Amino acid sequence: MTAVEPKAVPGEVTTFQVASPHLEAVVRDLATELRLADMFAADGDTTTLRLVWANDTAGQAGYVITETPLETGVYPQLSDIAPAAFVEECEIYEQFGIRPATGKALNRVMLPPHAGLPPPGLPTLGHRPETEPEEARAAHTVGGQAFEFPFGPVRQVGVESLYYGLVTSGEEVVDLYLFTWHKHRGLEWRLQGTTPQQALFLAERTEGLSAVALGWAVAAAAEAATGTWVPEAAQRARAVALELERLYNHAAAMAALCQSTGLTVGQSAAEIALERLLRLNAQAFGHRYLFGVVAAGGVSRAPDADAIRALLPGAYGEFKRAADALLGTNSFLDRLEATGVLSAGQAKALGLVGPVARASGLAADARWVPGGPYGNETAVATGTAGDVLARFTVMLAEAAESVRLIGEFLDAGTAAGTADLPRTSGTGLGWAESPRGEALAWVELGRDGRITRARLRPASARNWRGFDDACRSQNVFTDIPIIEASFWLTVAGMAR
Amino acid sequence: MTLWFIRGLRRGVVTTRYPARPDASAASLPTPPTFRLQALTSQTADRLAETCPSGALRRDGSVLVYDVGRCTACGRCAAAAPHAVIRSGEFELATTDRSTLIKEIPVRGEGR
Amino acid sequence: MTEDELRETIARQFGRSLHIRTLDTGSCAVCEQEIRLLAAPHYDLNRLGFFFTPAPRHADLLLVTGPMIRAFAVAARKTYDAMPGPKIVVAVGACALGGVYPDDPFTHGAVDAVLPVDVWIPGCPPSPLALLHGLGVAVGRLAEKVRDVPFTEEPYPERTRGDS
Amino acid sequence: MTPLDFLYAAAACWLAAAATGVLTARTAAGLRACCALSGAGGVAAAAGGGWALFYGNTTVTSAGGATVIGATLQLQATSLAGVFTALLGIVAVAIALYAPRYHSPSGGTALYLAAYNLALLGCLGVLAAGGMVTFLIAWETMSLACYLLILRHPREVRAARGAFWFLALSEAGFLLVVAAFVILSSKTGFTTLTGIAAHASSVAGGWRAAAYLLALVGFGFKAGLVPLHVWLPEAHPVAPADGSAFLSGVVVKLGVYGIALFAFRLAPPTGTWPGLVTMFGGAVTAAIGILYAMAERDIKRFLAYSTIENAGIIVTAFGAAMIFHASGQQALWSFLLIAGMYHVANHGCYKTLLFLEAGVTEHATGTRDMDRLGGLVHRLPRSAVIAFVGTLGIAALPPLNGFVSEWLIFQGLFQGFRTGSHLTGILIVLAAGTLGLTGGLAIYAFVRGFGIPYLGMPRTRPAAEASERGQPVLGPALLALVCVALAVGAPVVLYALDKMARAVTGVTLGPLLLPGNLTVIPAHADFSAFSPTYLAVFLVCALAVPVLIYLAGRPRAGSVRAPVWDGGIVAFRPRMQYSAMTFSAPTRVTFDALYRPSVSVTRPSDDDPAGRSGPVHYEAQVTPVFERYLYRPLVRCLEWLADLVRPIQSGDVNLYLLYVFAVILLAYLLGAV
Repeated sequence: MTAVEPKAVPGEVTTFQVASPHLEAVVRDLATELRLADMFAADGDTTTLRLVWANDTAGQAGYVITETPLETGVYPQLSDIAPAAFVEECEIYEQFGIRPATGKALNRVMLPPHAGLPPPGLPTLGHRPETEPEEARAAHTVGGQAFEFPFGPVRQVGVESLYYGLVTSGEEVVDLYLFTWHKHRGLEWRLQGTTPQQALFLAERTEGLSAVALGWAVAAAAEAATGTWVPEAAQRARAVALELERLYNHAAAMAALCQSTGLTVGQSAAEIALERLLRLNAQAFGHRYLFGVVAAGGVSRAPDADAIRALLPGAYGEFKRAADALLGTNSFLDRLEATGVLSAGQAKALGLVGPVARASGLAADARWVPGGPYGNETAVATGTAGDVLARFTVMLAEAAESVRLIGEFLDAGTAAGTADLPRTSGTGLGWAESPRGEALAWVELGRDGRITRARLRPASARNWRGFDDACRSQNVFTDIPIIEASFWLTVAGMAR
Repeated sequence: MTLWFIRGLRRGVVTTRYPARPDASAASLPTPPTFRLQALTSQTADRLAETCPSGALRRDGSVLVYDVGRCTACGRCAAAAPHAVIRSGEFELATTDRSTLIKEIPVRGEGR
Repeated sequence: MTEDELRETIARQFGRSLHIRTLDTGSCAVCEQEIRLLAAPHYDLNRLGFFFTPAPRHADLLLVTGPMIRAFAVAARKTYDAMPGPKIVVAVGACALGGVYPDDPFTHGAVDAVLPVDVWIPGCPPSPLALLHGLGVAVGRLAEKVRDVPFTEEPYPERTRGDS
Repeated sequence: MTPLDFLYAAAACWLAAAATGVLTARTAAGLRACCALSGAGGVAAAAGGGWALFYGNTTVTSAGGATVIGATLQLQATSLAGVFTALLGIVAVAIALYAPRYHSPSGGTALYLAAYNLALLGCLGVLAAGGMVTFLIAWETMSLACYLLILRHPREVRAARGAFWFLALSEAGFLLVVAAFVILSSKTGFTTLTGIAAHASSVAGGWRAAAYLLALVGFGFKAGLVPLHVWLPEAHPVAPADGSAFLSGVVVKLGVYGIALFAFRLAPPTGTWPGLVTMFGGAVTAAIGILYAMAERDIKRFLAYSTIENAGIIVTAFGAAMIFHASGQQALWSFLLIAGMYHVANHGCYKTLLFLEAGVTEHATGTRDMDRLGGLVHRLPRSAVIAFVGTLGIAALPPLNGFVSEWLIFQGLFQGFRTGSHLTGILIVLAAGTLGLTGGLAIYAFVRGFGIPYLGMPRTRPAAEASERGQPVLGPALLALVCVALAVGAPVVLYALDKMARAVTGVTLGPLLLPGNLTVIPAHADFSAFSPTYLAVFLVCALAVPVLIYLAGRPRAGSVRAPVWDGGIVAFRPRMQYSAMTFSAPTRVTFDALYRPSVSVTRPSDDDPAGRSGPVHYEAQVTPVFERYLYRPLVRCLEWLADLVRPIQSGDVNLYLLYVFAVILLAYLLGAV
């Protein structure tokens, strides 16, 4: 029953109960104002469907969760109303065996097709059916005068395994689909039964390139579930780590962009900046990729403020020089401009986050949610063109803002320290703005303080769904690596 | 392109001399722990084995079986027992024999 | 063939130039980033005669990261089979060595379960320096050190070992 | 005995075969008997043609006449026609070997075989005609018989359409040919070809040029010159495979024969420009033919467009020969005639072969769509080998015969500088450039034409289950042998063609063509030389080198066989192969202006923004430019005219009687004047 109209309260997570008959209407209503940030199911007495909605408006940012018990085991086809729900519908089917009521075909997200269906002994979160009905999957057939260019899963050197089914007529991109199940590790299943502190170990390794953001999101979720207050100095330490993570990721994205456009000199310049930033991370926090910084209830290590103050200007100077030189290289910019265009409408419909969404003109940033260490004046860069160049310039602006923020946080003081998490049951939502965009985590703790259901939603899990659209906007498939570099996603984050 | 060329010349060489010479940046890398035998009591060993998230530490009678290969150098053991665990500083851990990565650390107060 | 002879053969065949193919069997993308940095100016592995090659057909060494997802085992085996012999398999990172994921329905837990590993490089992630050392060990150019590192502050007390 | 006697024998055989066909081809034995007679006729025609070719010291090797139903048929065996007659014979033999296994005995087959044998007879009549009336009667017989032959399955709309295109364009051409003959015969006062040829020099240049242009266009309809080519891609796919082979191998060549007849024998026009017109008509035909071939998925339509391309190449050579004649370069005149005729023989053989193999493919798999085939080399190995020989030939790759004749044509065109006029020289080389583009595209097109159906993985179940059992082999195999013979035996062929050219042009190349040592030179000793025979031998020997290297370098320890590297996917699927259309996509993009493709895509993402995957379908249709922008307005115009005269068809008998009366009156009045 919707006694109250679900509304987002700034800086807070508001939870509403929505009975399944009303779900469709509520989603229709909320989808006009809020962004569908996540959708997942959890098992209890009955399976409960939870939808996480985000209000992105500056100053009023907050989250709404709607909870719907699915007594009948079905739910309406929400992706018809909010297309952003589609990948999650597929995930819920593969985890719980629940399909939307219309019975439309679903994509394969986690389960491999060739290990037998279902793979023998593959653990699930709910009650997945023993056999899949044939109509549950859409056939990949290519008809007419096009063919599927098989690319992967073993691709170039030093990139993650991913299969592209690139349907092409010889030159143009007709269609594109991705298989990520090669890397599915069942992390949400693994997190069951762990303490929040143990969970952080795997959460960081879900998507190592946003270890801080995911760790923060999981820790914050557990903190919210237990009502723990994290010392402000520790929060600022987390924020320093998060901004350092953003800096090195954007440097790495810049290197990847140069590599994809064949600009080796630019790639080298970006990699010099990247390596200096990684060394700075190691000096400041003891780990090049900032693993182990976030702890449940605080941070395990305080940043070495002197090291950061001494090294950051040089490392960022390297970044800035490379970026400036790139912005003066026309052969490079020509490849970026009008490549991989995503309109604001597409980004909104698919619920994209991070630089990808911001480059299309959607100002959404989890740092804006009040209550964290970030103030209201955090600048969030946006673009309008929605092409690779816009994403690149958004990243450059974000890097500059990160440097400013780091200085601010260091001046305000940071310290190691953790608050103890009480062993109580509860649920909580946590978020952090990873370099790729908003990372979300939701945990449900049992009475012993251990996790009974954890939901991880890295930004990669969101943004890959915009990748197909960006590629389809293209006439030539040689631009796909450029688009992939500009999204700067990980397969690990999708196939978690 | 000329610009890039000049920039590159001005930037100079950054390449490490490793492995011919040691590299200074190795000092700040996370490295697997080293154990203080004096402080490694059986209780400590059990706590360490329980703390380790990657299963690198396992108590086997009088020894703490330490699999360096599984160790992620996460530092949780050092946080749990700072008196018994310190930083090793070893990062050149590659081996052609997996068994050389498995160390048996004697535990105090056991096997007497 | 004794181990020394094998080392000599490897040094003879691979000592000068070696082509590397990487294989991600489910890593968290950080080992990949470190491997990419091997070719970056700070580490520049080409100066040591190592080169990356996208085709396993041209590769002498397979750099494997990740815990070997079961669904990926077919691809891993295919990649290994596509390489001409003699070939070296290097397991990179704690996941590949069995540190992070156990042997369960999703993952094999370690690379050894599917591919014959010749060299193990621990670390989470192994830094580019550690990777360079590992590659040096793989071709027999650098000495293994870990065999003689006790990971104890003081040497093992002899009597303890003898007693048990 | 004379060559003509052989031709009589052939005619008798074919007449008998036509009768046998009608009467007995409902049974297997009757079908075989009919084909045997037809093949015997082919042997006789080949012998007669070959004889006329070899011993053609004079224009007319032997002449004769026969009175049929009151009209005198004037017949002669000339060496110019000998090339075509020999080709006709060989094609007839190959088809006779092929047909009994291809066709199943039935009433339709019986009628078809009768029409086919009548068409053979008509062709023979055209080639042996000594007079204009004989020629025209035979021509019309051939056209009508071919119409019936295309209409093998009259109930199919496409068959009726294809046959109608053929007939309509044939008749249009026929009118022009009649006009050309009437001009020549009224200006010379002769109706025999020999007579016209002997007195043509007395005809004014303008009339000769007019007659030639009428003939060029009229025969161009048959030869498939652009934009008169539209019947080929319509008629070829609907006819049975051997019928299409006959159309491409022989009937199209008769159009070429007609052009050659007027250009070289009857009344060679004066001046450079008729040659230039012919040459560029040919060059444009060749380029457009191959470009349209690139856009085809239907094997037979693809081959039909390729026929257009080859007819273009031959006509280009003839045009250039005429230019050289007009500029006094008699040696090159003769040389290019030889080169063109060589290409006639070559194309007649390998195109027939490829059509016959297309029929095998269609029978074995039930489709002609390349994108539904694939992997046939494993299912139809013998056919694949034979088709490969034909493909090498038509792609003009050494050491096969197509390379020899195209090399000769290029050598002739490259000597355009000898015309003495810079402009003409440049224009000839320009035509050579167009042919160069055509040649390159032809290789591309036939890599596709062979690779997509025969190599890779089967794309459909019928392709995967195809079987060679019961499929004809001998006919195509014979043609493959002839192709090899035409390549390796190039000096012999050129010796015979030199004799033919001497009879037509009066120029003897002799050592300027064949200096001995199995070498060929292009009419001038200082230009270039090559030996097709040695090249063939060398290439075959060169093949041994990699084999020897492989054998010598084989590791003693034994090698490991590993599957193709596929990026680690679970399994290659047929959908992951290049299809015929994706293979030619670069051409489609480059020549976008010509193709004007209309693309239609259906994919799940079109109406579902969520990213649900599913079946993808992509179609790019090439706009039929000539049909749409040339013929459709023409047809509309004709319909409009027909509407105008419709009122006179009232259905009133009295009115019709009045018409008859008026016509008789008019005839009397005209007679009185």
